Amino acid sequence: MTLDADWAERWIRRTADTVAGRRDELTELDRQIGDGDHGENLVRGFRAVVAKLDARDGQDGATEAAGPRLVGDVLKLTATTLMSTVGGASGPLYGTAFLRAAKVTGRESIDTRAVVAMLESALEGITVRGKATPGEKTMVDAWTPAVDAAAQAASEGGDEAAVLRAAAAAAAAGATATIPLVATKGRASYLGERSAGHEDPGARSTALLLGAAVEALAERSA
Amino acid sequence: MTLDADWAERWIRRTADTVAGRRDELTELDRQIGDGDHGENLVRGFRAVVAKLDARDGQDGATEAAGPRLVGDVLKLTATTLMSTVGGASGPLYGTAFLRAAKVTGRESIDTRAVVAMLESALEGITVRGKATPGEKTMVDAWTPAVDAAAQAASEGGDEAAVLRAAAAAAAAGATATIPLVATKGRASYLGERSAGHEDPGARSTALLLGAAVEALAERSA
Amino acid sequence: MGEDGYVAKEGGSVKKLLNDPANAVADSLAGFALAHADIIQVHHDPAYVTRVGGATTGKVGLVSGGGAGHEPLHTGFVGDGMLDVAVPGAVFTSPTPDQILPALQAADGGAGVLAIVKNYTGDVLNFDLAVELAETEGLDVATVLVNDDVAVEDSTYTAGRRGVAGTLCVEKIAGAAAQQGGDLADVTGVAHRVVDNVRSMGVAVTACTVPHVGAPSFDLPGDQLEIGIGIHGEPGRRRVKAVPADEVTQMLLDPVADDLELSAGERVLLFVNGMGGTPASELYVVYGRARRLLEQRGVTVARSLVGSYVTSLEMQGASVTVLRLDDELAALWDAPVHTAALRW
Amino acid sequence: MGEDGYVAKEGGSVKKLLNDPANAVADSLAGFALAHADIIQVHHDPAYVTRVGGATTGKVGLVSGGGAGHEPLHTGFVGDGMLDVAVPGAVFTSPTPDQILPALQAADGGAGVLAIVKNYTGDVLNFDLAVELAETEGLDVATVLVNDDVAVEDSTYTAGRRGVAGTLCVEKIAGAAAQQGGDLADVTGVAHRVVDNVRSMGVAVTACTVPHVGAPSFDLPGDQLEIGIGIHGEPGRRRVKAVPADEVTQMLLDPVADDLELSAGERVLLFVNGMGGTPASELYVVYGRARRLLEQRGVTVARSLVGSYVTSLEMQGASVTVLRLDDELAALWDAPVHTAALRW
Ligand SMILES: Nc1ncnc2c1ncn2[C@@H]1O[C@H](COP(=O)(O)OP(=O)(O)O)[C@@H](O)[C@H]1O
Ligand SMILES: Nc1ncnc2c1ncn2[C@@H]1O[C@H](COP(=O)(O)OP(=O)(O)O)[C@@H](O)[C@H]1O
Ligand SMILES: [Mg+2]
Ligand SMILES: [Mg+2]
Ligand SMILES: [Mg+2]
Ligand SMILES: [Mg+2]
Repeated sequence: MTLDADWAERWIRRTADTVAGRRDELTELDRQIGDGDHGENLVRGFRAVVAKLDARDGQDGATEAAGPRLVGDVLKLTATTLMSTVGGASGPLYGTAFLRAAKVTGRESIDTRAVVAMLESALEGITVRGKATPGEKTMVDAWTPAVDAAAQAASEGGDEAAVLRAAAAAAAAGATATIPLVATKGRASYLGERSAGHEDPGARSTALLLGAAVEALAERSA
Repeated sequence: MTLDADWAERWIRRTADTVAGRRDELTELDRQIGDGDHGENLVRGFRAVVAKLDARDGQDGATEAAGPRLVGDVLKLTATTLMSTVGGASGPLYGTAFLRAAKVTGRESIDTRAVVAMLESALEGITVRGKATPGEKTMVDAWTPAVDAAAQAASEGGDEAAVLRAAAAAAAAGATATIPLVATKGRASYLGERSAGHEDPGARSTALLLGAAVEALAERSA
Repeated sequence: MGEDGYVAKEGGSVKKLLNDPANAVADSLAGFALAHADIIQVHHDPAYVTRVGGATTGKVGLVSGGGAGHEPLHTGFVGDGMLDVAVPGAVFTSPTPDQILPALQAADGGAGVLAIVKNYTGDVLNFDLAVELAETEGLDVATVLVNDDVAVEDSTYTAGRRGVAGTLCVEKIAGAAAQQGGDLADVTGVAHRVVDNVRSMGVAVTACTVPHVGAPSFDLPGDQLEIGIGIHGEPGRRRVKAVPADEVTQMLLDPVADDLELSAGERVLLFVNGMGGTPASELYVVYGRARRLLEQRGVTVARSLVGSYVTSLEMQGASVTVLRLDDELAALWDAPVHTAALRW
Repeated sequence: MGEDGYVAKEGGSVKKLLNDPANAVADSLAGFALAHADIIQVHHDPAYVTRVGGATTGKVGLVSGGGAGHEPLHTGFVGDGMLDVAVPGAVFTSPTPDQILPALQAADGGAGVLAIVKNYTGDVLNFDLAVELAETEGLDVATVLVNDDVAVEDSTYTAGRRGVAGTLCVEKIAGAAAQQGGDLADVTGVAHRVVDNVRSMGVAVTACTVPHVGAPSFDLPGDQLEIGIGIHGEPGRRRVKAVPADEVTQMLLDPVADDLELSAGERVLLFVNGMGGTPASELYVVYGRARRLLEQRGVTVARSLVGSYVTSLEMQGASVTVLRLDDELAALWDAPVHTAALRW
């Protein structure tokens, strides 16, 4: 079960479905400690990416028809589209993350080492842009454990599925772990102590994103 | 039990107390078919009259101290003060009513015929100013039966108390009778059919005013 | 009662940025006087607002007034090219004759005074009393009644149409005519021309709460709109289920345009007015639709105004006003105006 | 989703004068363009607003932008003496680089462009990306971050102070400096001087509802006030029981004046800003009190502005902004401005 452009595209399409389905949940989290638009921002952004993918693949979305493509192409399209449609803090952050990820995945298919590199690069991009460190109650708190868990799983010889599962599980745990934190970056930081007790919306959407990567693979190999 | 300036002053002071106590009720009626300020308008107006009376009588309000005065003086002071403090439709209307009433009560005390004349003049003043006829769902619908009932009682030889009681009872009945009417004068007329089913605030305050005249007499003779 | 103005009550939240609601109008006027000392002066007890410098000798004086709660109407329109004096009453309650009389006198520069009165029984009766008194003192006063609200049928079954947002047009254009030296007959004539050619209709999205009342002026279910409201929180003529702005706008614009009997080729001023609590962004949505509807009738929108100028406290909602223009009215509209709320 | 914008939902009533909330910003811009065709032009896809005639050759171009929902900021401030281009994002969401880049280019008259950015992570990151791209295309761009909100401690524990109503002062004064021919360094320097000398703090009486969200941006009990709010419906720093306007005003003015370290004898501009749903009459009550408090400190209020200019949709509330003035800043404030929302 290889991680190729077809998988990457399924990943992004699944993410679009997921954020659309969880829009109100993300919105509510952002309403608690932000400005209530995170759900809408991501729905708008990933809907636009899907539109671009459809346009490229033909309306039926029959990806097979398109012949061999690079994983990085899909991620790059995702990056530029998110940057130009999301707005808000999460737009440049996810955009930069996918841009960096694309740089290290310019192949027809990627192995577990490339998956780890992809996640590392994504986190690096987010940190370069947003200057957040772990514990500041941001999406970094989901990406950081995800990267570590992926590297761990890979070093233990896990396959692509195992590596992605480890990353997704760690991201979900990391998102939950943001609940008690007091935000020191982003809009939530304006609340000071009042930001504690709420899960960070960006950390949650990160968990959804990586969860979709696992589902896309399962779906593929099904 | 004569109707003299002392009675007139008790009448006005009682009216002030009554509208203050019924402020929310009058406001609510006006809120239903008007703009919700009738209670406030009358409270403001009669509070100002009482202040003027106090100033004239000395803070203790010991009216006896002031010696013989004319019924009309009290009513004239009430008229000018209401005109200059109430605003809204009811200000000029009640103001003109008291002004006309004052004109026919320029005596130390008034008999039943004068009481009837006083009520007739008041109604005349309201009609001249407001151009309303009975059945238009205004205070005229309380004043008109009040005048008729007073004249009737007087012609049957009733005393001042009987005449005032008849007027007050008829005003109250007239106010209640405005409930089914569709307003064609005043703010309530903007509602068209929607004005039906609500009692007219000015008709109600008229009933309260005449009711206070009865209580003032009872109180006096007590 | 001192608390009513800013704490929640059962009747509904009446939290407001006020002190004692009984002094709300006076407090606000005091701040207004400090903020615009270059344009206006506030006289207290009785309360009225005059232009700095007061009456202009030889110029027709313009006075308007009415209940407070419609700001910036009328106080925000005192200044060069518009009103000489404005007389605010209590919230939603017309001023009293003892306020209006000195206001009329303060506006008199020897050329007479035009009183611009919105057609409400209370305003009409109180102005009538004051004008009678002023005339007995030898003042030359003309009165024009503004009754632009098409939501009210103008029939013997009502007190007549109300004066709403169209009042701004009368004050601006008559003000320009007076500034340009017209005599009382001229200025009054122009004012009547505006009244004859201006119509309005409004909608409430939410009710408003009079400070000393403490309950919303009417109860509007969360999914309903009140069509044909006045500017005193009176309920409207009918209720409709909430629909998109384009449909709401058509419910306002069509009666206005029909009543004016606008025909293709005519030029108008389109004024979309906010009721106080509606964001500007929504007013522009209404404006865009109203303009398209007028253009569909072949009518040219030659002048525009969009903003919250004739309000009902914090009410959310809007009104659409259309004024049929001729060259003179257009020129008078364009004439310079320098007031707290309107300036060009 | 087409209905969210104007019908009631459980989350709270979101009745608004809108059509499809997804198109709220575009619909509003379309009406704005029609209403002010003499001052501005609207470019769609990507959306930005330019001055009619576009960039002035040889003049430093001024660009600002941010989430929509703060109208008239920024679009209402495009015109002679203020902004050349404004870039609105979605409601409360910063614009994207592909909007900001052409906006920067549209503002360039050959003398470089100053980007005025409110200090929010989203705005900062998106403008950073766009400026990077613009510079690679050879554009000379300077950026000034506005961070006047004293409600946020400016520390490593926050994303830094937010840009709120003080942004209007930066745009007006830098706009005048550019209009008067200052070069990019001059204009940027003036903008920084304003940022260094302006502080604000706001209070919410009610929350606001983002159309596509459908629930109030925060839940504020009927008897509470939210002190230290931003302009995106973010909750504030603390909640207090509703108190009279005089006390509320002091809670806003004191931190502002203290943070500015105002001393007796200094001259300031006092700007009382409405959040969108607050009637002007209440803003003047706040203004009057804020002014008295400043005078008690021996500070002279030399300039004033009162109105709803930097808003949060229909939120009820207000903010108090104080700008320390020197002769140059006062003169630049007084300089002529001709925009949809600010004109003198
Ligand atoms: N400096 C930062 N570094 C990393 N992530 C950040 C930073 N600032 C904000 N975020 C993330 O962005 C999320 C908010 O995104 P979104 O609501 O779409 O943008 P905005 O805050 O501009 O409305 C936060 O939950 C947080 O996870
Ligand atoms: N033309 C009229 N003739 C007689 N009474 C009238 C007329 N118009 C209004 N009223 C009375 O005035 C009352 C309303 O008074 P009020 O609420 O104080 O003034 P406003 O209507 O100006 O707010 C109505 O209930 C009605 O009884
Ligand atoms: Mg957000
Ligand atoms: Mg009333
Ligand atoms: Mg009234
Ligand atoms: Mg946002």
